[in-house]
Amino acid sequence: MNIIDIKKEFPIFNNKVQNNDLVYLDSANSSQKPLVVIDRIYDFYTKEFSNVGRSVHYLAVAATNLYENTRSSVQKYINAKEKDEIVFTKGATEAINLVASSFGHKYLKEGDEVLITELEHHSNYVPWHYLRKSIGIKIEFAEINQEGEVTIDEIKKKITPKTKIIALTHLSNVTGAILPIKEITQLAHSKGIPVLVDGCQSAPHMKLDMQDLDCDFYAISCHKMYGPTGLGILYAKKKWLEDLPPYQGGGGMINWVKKDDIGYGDLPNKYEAGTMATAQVIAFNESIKFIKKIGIENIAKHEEELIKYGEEILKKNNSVKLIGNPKKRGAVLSFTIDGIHPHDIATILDEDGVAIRAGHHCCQVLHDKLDLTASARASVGVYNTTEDFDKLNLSINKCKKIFNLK
Amino acid sequence: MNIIDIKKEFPIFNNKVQNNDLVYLDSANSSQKPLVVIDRIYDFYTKEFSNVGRSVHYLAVAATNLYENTRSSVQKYINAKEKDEIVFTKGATEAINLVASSFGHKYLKEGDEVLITELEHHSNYVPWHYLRKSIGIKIEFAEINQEGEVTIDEIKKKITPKTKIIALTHLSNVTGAILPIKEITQLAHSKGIPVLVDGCQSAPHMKLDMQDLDCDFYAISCHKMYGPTGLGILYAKKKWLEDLPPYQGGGGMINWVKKDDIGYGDLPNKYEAGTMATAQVIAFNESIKFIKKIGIENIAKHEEELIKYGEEILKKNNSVKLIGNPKKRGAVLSFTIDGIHPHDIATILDEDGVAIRAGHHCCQVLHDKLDLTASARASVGVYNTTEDFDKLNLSINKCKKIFNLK
Amino acid sequence: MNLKELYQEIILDHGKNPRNLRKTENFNKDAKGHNPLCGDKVHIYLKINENKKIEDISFEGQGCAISMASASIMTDLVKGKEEFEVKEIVSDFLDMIKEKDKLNNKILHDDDKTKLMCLSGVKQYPMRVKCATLSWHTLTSAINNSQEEINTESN
Amino acid sequence: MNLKELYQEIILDHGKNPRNLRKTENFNKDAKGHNPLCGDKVHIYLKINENKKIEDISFEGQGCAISMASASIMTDLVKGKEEFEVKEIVSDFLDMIKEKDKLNNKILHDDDKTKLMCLSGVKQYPMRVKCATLSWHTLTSAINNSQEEINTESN
Ligand SMILES: Cc1ncc(COP(=O)(O)O)c(C=O)c1O
Ligand SMILES: Cc1ncc(COP(=O)(O)O)c(C=O)c1O
Repeated sequence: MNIIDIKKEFPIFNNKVQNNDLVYLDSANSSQKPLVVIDRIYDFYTKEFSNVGRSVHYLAVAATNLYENTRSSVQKYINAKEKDEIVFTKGATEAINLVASSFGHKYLKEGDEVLITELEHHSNYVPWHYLRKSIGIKIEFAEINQEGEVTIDEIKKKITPKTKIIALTHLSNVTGAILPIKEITQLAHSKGIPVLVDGCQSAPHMKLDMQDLDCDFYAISCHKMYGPTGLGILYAKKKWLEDLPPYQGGGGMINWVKKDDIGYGDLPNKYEAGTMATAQVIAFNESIKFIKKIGIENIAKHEEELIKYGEEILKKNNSVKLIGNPKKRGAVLSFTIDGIHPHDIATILDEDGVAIRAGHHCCQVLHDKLDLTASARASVGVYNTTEDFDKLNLSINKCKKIFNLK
Repeated sequence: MNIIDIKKEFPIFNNKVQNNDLVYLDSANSSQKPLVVIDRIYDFYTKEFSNVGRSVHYLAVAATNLYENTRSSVQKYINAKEKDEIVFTKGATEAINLVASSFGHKYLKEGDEVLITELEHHSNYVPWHYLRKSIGIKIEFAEINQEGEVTIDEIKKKITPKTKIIALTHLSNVTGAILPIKEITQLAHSKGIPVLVDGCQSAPHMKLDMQDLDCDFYAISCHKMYGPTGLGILYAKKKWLEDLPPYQGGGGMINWVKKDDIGYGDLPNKYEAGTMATAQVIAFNESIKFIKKIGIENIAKHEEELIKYGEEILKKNNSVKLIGNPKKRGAVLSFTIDGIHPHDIATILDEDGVAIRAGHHCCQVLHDKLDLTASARASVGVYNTTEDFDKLNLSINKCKKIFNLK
Repeated sequence: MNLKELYQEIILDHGKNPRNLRKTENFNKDAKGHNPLCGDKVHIYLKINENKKIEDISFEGQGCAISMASASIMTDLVKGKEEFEVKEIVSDFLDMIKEKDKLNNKILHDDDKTKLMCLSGVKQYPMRVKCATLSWHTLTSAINNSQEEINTESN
Repeated sequence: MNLKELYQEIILDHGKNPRNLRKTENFNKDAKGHNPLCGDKVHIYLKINENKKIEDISFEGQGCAISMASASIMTDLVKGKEEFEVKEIVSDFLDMIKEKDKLNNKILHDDDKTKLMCLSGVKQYPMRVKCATLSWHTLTSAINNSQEEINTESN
């Protein structure tokens, strides 16, 4: 795999940012977009635009077919059993809210427990908190170990007869830990507990196989996966989509409507109320094609090497403290520097065109646990190179100089 | 205003559709997009892309400013009092679901009444139906008159001491009736009842002034307003946004997060959970600029003339029956032809490149009332011309010929 | 695309004057079908005797020319057939509409097949396929007496 | 942009060794501030005497160099001032950070103004303005004893 050629497919790197080459290490926040995806949006709007599903004229039929083609592509890409198991949402956040709301209101009652982990992004905590407020459920937190991982043993320990659903991340957006989802799902299912996986950080970097993982729900954020903003995916087993009540109500999701009652539509329409993000869905097909063309295994291998390189270089930098030390680290490297606040680091790095993120990365519970108010995070995509980490390290040394650190 | 020049700004009309010039009469479903909007998306992704609000690096700061600029533009365009009263959603459907859920769960209890109208789109009925199911509220329907309008007197008649909110459309997407929102709001407020307006069909065609209308909530669909798909707007008075609970939970909408409790963020973040439709929001600023450049008054005047022309030509066609006869008809003309089902009409028209919509247009209650299973609908945007209606009429005559009608 | 193929004389005729548009007295099986997108509705009534033969079939409903003609032609063709034969005809028809060039069943006469093939024009109009197949799916449901309402949205 | 302007020696010094980083004994007014985006926190304690003079001011908190330095310099400058004077200094500072070129108040000495102007480098870093203003907003809240927690997200 030739990274330089791949990088050329991302037009953002053709332009200088404040006179610097862009060193983009913020892909866990959102990835850059390859030209094929951007072009697809352009072409769709300039030549083919119509709303989907509702009209029978030529453009509408064509758009509807394109829209459904993406659904099929996603199904195949994540190896879901059926096309109807793919629901388009506005983001992973909405996907998790959908499950929490629909599953929660149907199956949870006061005193029931939802098991999440200390690694969770706010998107996989706040929606359950709503149920804590409205229904009186309890939220249990599986704890991290020294390495910043959540082990199967910890999950085992936290499951009680009251655990009604387990909701957890596949890959931590802070420590980079990859959770043993398949084992957790097996364990959970042996006790009749469904599992929701927050796949935001794993989907862009790992091979996905829903039938192998066997989880009940899987949330994906398309903008982190070389796709357009404003789009997410909820994978859910068909039995759940059939069983659960719909989430938002509106056009397209009904079967019949009378003044005194309403019947809901079939899958997956039941969960896609209102005009959907048509152009984004259609363009996302190009994101999948792009990933498939390179090969997700190749992407994973490249990123693994990169992260290993970054880890080594930062470990050698005496002021830098890495957060977490998982056996296998996903595409993120979080760190702190004693004596320099992450926000100051980010601002100084930015001066050299090095874009990282500083803050709590929507993981305040984890930062509390680690006794940090904030951390700095470098995260990678297919377009990054070892040179990017060299530049990161150079800029970190500049920070140290400004702050008179050795 | 020179329509031919304006039409040139919409690239879709540069290409033939199945060897025909496109006669696009489906704008009430979704409008076509001017090049400035499409280009803005392209430029943003190719040169400026970053997620908003979360990182401090250059691209993130720039994107956040652009994102907030659109919020300011929308505020000014609809004359909202404050910028924080503008919430971005994935569509008008989500905007209405948000209000129904947040207002409903805080203020509605069994036996309370929500007053809607027979004109409502499913998006402004299904969300209230959910509350009927979960809380046991009642939904009352203000009825249409002979002309397909809902009058202030009818609203007055249907308000009871149990009416807790009135939710109604500004402009019917079937009969084209424009409802007297300002008078209805005055009446409702005199009885302490808040008003939600479904502005999907009015926003692209009428001057909007929130402070003048004085409604409590107003839902807008950006893709019907020369903007990208996957974006909507909820305008809400600040007092409501401060008072109501948040809707979806996730990143960006919190203030602080602990294991046992969570504090929500300030306006408008509280209602914008997760990564938003960044590119779409930024591009929508161009839609507003586009509309402002032409002048909404000019657009309204042009469309009024068009609809009058269409109305006359179709009235002369002896087989065509127009639906509704409102004093002032908005940008839609719905009709039926005795002896030809609307779907057959749409298919035959499509052969000539005439794109209309056939079906119940997400208004089954209205169609039941009119004793129709479906209707055909021609709707216009700024790019339409009287010639489009001439072509429509010609194609209708072709339908009649195929079906052996006179 | 070819409008003439879609709206052949026979389709227009059956669409305008549908055969068997009534309700069978003493029907013993029935099912309802519905296309939520366009509002088309059909209700199929069957009278099947002890030998599993379709003694009578009729339908009520509203819809476009294609859906009315399809129901009309279908009811005409299956009347008097045995249940297993009807099932074969249905699946053959659905295969044809989906992908095959012609009908392969050995049950229908050639002139009946020709009649049925008149509906094949719909293949070029993907959004209209549902109109042509609604009554057929509903017939299957009636025979199986599955009680579930057929909803072509998902088909 | 100019990092040297942002991270001047005086900022780095105050950031590293903040003055008045403690809790005033017998404080009679206080307020908390918080920046949800980056996690910065500040708690301001005031002891105001019967003549509305600030007898003591101190703060506790965590944050970046800018926010710590800003709180440190601020507390140094307002100590001993009267309430109405403090209010004028605060609004003058906030105006300067937002748009004005210089400080216009007549209360501070020129060398104090120079110190304060060291924070003006932040103007070129829009996302960092909140860091510089958090403690100032919180001071206002403490004086007004408004009890509401200051949250710079919206400022
Ligand atoms: C009157 C009306 N209300 C609501 C909607 C729903 O808007 P959206 O589908 O963009 O959410 C529409 C359009 O479909 C509409 O015409
Ligand atoms: C682990 C994780 N979960 C959930 C989310 C939320 O995804 P989105 O903001 O796209 O809805 C993110 C990204 O912000 C994430 O990193």
